[in-house]
Amino acid sequence: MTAVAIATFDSEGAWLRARTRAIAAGHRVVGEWLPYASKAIGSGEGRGGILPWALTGGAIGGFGLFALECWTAIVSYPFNSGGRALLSWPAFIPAPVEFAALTAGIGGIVAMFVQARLTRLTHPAFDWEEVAEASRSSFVLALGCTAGDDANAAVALLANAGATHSRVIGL
Amino acid sequence: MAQLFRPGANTLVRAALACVVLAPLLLFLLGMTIVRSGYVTGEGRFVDQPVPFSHQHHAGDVGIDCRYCHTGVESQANAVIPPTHTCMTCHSQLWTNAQMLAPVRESMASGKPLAWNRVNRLPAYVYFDHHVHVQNGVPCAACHGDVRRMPLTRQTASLTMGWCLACHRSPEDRIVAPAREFEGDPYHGRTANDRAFAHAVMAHIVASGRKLTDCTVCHR
Amino acid sequence: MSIELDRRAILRLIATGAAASVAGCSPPRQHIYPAVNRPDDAQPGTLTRYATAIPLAGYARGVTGLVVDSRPIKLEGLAAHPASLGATDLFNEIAILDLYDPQRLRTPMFGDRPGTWDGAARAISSRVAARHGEGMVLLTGRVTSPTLLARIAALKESYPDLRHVRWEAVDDDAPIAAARHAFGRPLTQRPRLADADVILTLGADPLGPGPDQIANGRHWATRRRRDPMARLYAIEPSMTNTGAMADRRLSASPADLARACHGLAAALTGDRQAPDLPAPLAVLIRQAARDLAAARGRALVLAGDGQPAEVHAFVAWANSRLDAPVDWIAPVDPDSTPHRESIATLAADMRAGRVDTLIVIGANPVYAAPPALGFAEAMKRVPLIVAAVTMPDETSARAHWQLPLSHPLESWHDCRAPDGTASIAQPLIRPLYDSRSAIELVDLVGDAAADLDGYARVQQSWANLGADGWQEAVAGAIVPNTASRPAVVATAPLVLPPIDTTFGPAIEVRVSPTLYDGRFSTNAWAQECPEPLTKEVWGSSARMHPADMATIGIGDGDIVRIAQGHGTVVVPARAVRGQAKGVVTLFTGYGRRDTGAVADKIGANAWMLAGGGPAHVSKAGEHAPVLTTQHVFALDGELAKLYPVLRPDEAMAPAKAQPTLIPPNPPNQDAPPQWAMAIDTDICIGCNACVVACQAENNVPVIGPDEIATGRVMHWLRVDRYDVAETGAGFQPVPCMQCEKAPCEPVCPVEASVHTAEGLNAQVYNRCIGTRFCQANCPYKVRRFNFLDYSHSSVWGEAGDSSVKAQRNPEVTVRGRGVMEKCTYCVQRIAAAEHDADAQHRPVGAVQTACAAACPTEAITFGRLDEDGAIRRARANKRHYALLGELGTRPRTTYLARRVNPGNEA
Amino acid sequence: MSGVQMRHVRKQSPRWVLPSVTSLDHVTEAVAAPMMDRPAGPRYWIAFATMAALTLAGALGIAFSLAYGPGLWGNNSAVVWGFPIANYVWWIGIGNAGTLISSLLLLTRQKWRASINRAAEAMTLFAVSMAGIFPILHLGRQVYFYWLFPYPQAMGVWPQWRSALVWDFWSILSYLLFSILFFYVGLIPDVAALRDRPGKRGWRRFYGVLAMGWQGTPRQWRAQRRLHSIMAVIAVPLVCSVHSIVGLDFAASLMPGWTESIFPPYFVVGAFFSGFAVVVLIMLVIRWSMNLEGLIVPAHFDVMAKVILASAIVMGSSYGAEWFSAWWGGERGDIRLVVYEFTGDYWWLYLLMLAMNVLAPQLFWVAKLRTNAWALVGVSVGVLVGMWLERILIILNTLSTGYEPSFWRTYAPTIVDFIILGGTLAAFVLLFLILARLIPVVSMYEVRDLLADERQA
Repeated sequence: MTAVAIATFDSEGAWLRARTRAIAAGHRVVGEWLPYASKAIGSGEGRGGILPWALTGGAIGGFGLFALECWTAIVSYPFNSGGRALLSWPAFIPAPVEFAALTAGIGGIVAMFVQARLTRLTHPAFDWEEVAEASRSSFVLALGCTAGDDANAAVALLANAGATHSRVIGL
Repeated sequence: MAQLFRPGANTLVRAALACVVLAPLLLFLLGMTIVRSGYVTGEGRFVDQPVPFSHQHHAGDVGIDCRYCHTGVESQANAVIPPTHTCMTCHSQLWTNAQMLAPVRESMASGKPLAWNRVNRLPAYVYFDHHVHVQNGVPCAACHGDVRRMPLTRQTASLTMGWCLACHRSPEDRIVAPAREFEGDPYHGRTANDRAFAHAVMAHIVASGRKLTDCTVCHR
Repeated sequence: MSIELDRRAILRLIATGAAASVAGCSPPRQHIYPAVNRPDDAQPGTLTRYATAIPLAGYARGVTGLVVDSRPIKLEGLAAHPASLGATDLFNEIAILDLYDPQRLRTPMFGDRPGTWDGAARAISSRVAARHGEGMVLLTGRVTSPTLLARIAALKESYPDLRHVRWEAVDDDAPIAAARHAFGRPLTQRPRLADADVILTLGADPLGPGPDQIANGRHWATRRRRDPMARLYAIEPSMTNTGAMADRRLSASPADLARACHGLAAALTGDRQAPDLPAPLAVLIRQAARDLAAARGRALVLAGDGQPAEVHAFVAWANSRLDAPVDWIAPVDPDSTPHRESIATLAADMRAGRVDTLIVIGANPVYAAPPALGFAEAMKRVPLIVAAVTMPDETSARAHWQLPLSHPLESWHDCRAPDGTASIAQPLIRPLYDSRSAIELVDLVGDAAADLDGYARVQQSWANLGADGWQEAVAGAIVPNTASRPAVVATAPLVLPPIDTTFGPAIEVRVSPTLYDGRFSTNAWAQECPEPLTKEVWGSSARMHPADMATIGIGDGDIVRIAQGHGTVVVPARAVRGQAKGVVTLFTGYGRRDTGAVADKIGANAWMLAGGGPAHVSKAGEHAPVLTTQHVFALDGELAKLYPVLRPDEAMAPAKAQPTLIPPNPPNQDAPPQWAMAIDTDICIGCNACVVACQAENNVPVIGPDEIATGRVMHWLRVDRYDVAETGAGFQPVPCMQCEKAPCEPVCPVEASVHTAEGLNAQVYNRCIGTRFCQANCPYKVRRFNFLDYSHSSVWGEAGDSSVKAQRNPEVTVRGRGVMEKCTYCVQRIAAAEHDADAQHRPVGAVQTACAAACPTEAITFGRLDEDGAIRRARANKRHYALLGELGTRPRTTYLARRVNPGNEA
Repeated sequence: MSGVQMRHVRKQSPRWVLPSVTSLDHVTEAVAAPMMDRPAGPRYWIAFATMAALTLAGALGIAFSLAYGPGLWGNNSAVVWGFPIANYVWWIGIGNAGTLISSLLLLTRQKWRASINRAAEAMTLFAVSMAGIFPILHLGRQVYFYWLFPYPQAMGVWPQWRSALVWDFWSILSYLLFSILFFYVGLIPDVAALRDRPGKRGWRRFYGVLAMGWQGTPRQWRAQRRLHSIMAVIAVPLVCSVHSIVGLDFAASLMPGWTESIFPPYFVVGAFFSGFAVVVLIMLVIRWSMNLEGLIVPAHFDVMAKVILASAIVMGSSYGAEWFSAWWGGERGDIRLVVYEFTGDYWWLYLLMLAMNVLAPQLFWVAKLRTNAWALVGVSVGVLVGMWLERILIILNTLSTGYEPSFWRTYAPTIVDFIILGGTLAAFVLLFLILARLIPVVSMYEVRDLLADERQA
């Protein structure tokens, strides 16, 4: 790949149109940037779930704390507290429940960081000012091209599809 | 648009995130170690005294019985620091003008008490009773160590609540036969005798319904 | 024996005592000070008990001093002593605080300059030596001390013209006068309450404050416990502790009380015309007369000391007619001149300039003498006044010389109990300050150069005992068979009191149950101890009948001006139950000046109105009610279950088992010893001895009026006062219930409140972080929170409380700020008993809590649930109940219900 | 705000973004510009200064309390709990609403949440922080609060897990941290926008770090959206349980008026109630001060007013249930308590509380009032006062009349009590003022989404 044709669109519709045409014309989409979570990108469930992470986190936190409660109250230093049973399990439930929620959240956010490839403060994409547009208002589409004429064709296609702006970036 | 951050930033921010998780954990562990260290508990601490009294010499070499000076240890809560008078029973004859004993003579003359510095210090809200321990086979050495080998008296136990509890939870292997309570190192070579007495004491404790881990055993 | 220990040592011990433990806070002192030369019986840290005696108004009451490290820290009863019987009252309990009171006079003072004993002695002798003591007067309180009397006699030898005047503000002139009239000689009446099946009190308060309270309480309770149940009638101007416990009670104005006497006389003799009585009074008199007559030989009539001589004379007649269980003994106080007369003559002499030197020992006429005498004015005419006091007071403030008097616990002395039994009192501590005892002082007056040795003086006046006898007498604080023999008396003639019908309210001045005649005003424990019936603290109001208050247009807590003769007081008024219409009642002991931070400027001086004569009560403006620690006394509706009142043979309804999800106790919970307490509300006379005993034993701080005003209290044990029947009242001491299913424990987040294997609801002060959830969830509200740093702040003003710290019990943690505290059945005493038992390999013996030990009537019993004894007997009693038992808390402290035996109307 | 009576909108299919807002970029600018480009005006700084001063006063009140102890407050030996606990319950209640609103509406696909959820979540963070002060402050020995945390002490003792206060400890901790995470996850795309927006480099780097390298690729959007909804699913029960546990502080006791199984749900509704009142106030202020009339429209207030009205009715019926169960249960203690509520020392406060919580919101039956700024302010403030009174009265009524008449005591707060309460109020506003200058108070990307939707429709 020698060049990239990149274009910005001011609406979800225009971007989708261009996308389908480009793919039909055999172009390869090398990058997309959106100003909001369009329904078009689908939920992508199943592909690397976040839920399992959250559940694991929650389980560790919840059961961990409950186990700690039982151990301290029964094994480590048992007390007669108002004649209650040493294993007052109903009273042991609230704290772990709350804590489980927290650890689940933590598990989830870790998963998200991993899957969203975050913590990449520097990234080649940031060299293209179009990408900066995306986070504020525009839909950005980048097509990978092999040769110069190919690139020009791609740019033309994007322009026709209603791009507010499009250009070729040589690599 | 130009990059906002230098390439190093990615690694940096990841390291930072790691710290957010790990730093508190490390601090926590550090704290746990410090509070258990002798620096805080005073375990192994030597304390200067107005008179460099040597338990090694008096109790070890000369072989004076603990109870000769610590008269309360078998009969009451307070083991008792001996009055100056007790020192002078011997030192009115021996070493009558040794420089190091000047404070003792001075105290006897002036009637002003010697100000010994406390070695084994319990918080004021802890009520320790010597005679109930000694009479039930807990040797002096259990808490004070082998003073017969101490030229200067040293705090040998951490004296934390956890340390007290350790023994109160399973006293039996800390209990020795009546005769041996005042030995320097009674735990060395426990006899069947010791175990028998320990067993008897435990039986009594259980029968009495007393729970050695009750708060009121030490706190009021 | 006495404790030979240098004064520095004491102060040093005070210092270490001060350092003694603050929950969870500052580390203890780093130094250990072994004594230089220690007496064998004084092992550091051990608690030793010594018998001694302390006087109240001159009468001895035996006490046992608990001494640690040569510091007395608590006073308990002395079983062998007839005026103690092993118990104490409020005044015995608070005496220990007076010893350490920072307000004490510490050195001789000449004017406002510190002086020396020498100077004082020379000042006196230089005046009187030449003139054989002419114009010299020695003013003391009641003197029963053989030694002191002997020294005064000796003094008279060197100063023939010396006059000794003895005077008590709370006098017994009326009964003595009555006895004179009835039997031709002064005699004192000693009722045997234990033998009385029917008692009628005419304004009398045998169960109330006074030298006899303990003994009376005990004997009355002894009879009360016996079946068939005795009956107590009370006719009185305002409610007293006795009246509260009465089975039938009526409030009556002085006039009505006199009428009652006439009515009773008529009913008993049957041969005279009964005067017209108010209907309820007539009914009560008829019934009382019937019962008294029926119980001849075991029936008793009592008149209050405040009643006129005629009433006492009448009572003497009634008792001899009823063949009542009464002993007449020669007055224990050898001087039988009427108190009022002697103080009046003295004042007159002073005004006439006939007094040249006045020496006052432990008397405070400026405060308590009738205002008509103008004592303070008269003092101005006396060239030399020397006043010896423990605590500076109004009289000493006007004296030229103020001399520090030793506390009874600091000096050798002797005195007689109200029944004549003599006690030799040994000191429990060397004088803390440069003070002298009364005995030494009298010697000093006689000879400035005399070597003062109270010990020798006392010993020589008991020389007849011999060495062993002396040893025994001192060790037991009793001289065997010294009680006065009952006199044989003739039948007393019938005397009827005149019915005084002068218009206007009658003023009743009563002895304060917390401050006595004012001699305990400076005692912070006394000031903070709630008055039994109104629960007033740090002050006292004029008690009035609501109707009377309405007529002058005032409400509860409004200020009134009460003027009578020469005296006027301005106090808040309070409408109280059982107050007679037309009677205004005030308590003595308030309105002090020149005494110190505690007592000054609290309330008004009731002695100003002691003169008698027509009084005038008027509204004086603003609303400033006196503080109380209990605001609701009536138990209406379902609340009545809190204080059940039974008929003589009635039984408590059996409590029905409550369903509970809480599992039964773990097995080790039932292993011995299991501690429990039972409180018999039927014989609790509300004397407050337990409240202060607990305070002294457990280092409970005094918090002062400001804290009380915000609704805070610290007393671990409170005595609830509830209305009973139509006119009576009842008392319910409420310590911690030590619930087996304690609601306070599961709510504590840090296990500061936990249960021990022995059934104690422990409170671990050093673990407590002060969430206060436990008190919020305690149905009995028996937990106390240190909202501020009470144990380190002082109510003694700039005097500070360093000396008070010496009283603290070293076996009990001093709680710091932010910590919850509460009754733990004196766990330190339990621990001591158990440790000794375990060390000596023997079973645990009996343990007494401070409150149980103090109780005069033995209403509070403490013991073990796991063996036969008082506790099991109490729990088997048909009057047994658990407070709020329906909550399923299973309290270890339980109660026996109050009874009333009103009988049926004649 | 422009005209007290907002221009009313057609009932059917309300528009959540006014036509005045045309493009996606417009949304970003409307929210970001006032924050990044425009300097804060004098009005802002005056408000800031006053709040800072009041916060300082509150801090002093707290400092004195720490130095001298709880004795500075009105609490007494019977009413051992007072302002601190009431403030705590009240603040945590307010705090609950934020996350609940945002998560509940997210799950129920309520598009209109877009413009209010950011502020609501921020409110949660700040309110919970304020709430968190009190459980520690109210202790007698604050320095040992950490004993509630199970760490291996040299003393060998652990927390007592049966205590509702320990449950509290865990729920506050979990809830606060969770809310921060939830807030952050929703914030990432917006800080990325600020990073990419022309502005001072320093600030852009600041937002750059917060954005963690967000680009807005479909992959990232999917992850973010998925996590956001998962957290919402967790948040709803979390929020409810948090306030249920606060309710259990009282319900898990045996004092009359506290041992009520109705408490947990009734506390949750109360929380929702007071929370919405605060959201209304905040949205009014933001709308007016940042000229966001285009994004925060009358319809928003209309809906929120309806929610308040509904919860007012639920509150009313809970009070009714309390009285009824007292009468029906026949427990004398409970009956006495209900009588005391109406006739006791605090009767007028109780009536005021009923008026504020139950009657005042009934105004919202009138459609016009639901979008009338003054009506909204009045009722919201009323509800907040009413709910605070409810919290304090729960404590006072029960503790003033326990089982033992001999120990009945009435409670009177001190000046310190009020200073501390006022201090936290000021601190809350102060935090908001700071926030408004730091991060977008309206979720830009969600409004873009919303706008796009509406434009298609």
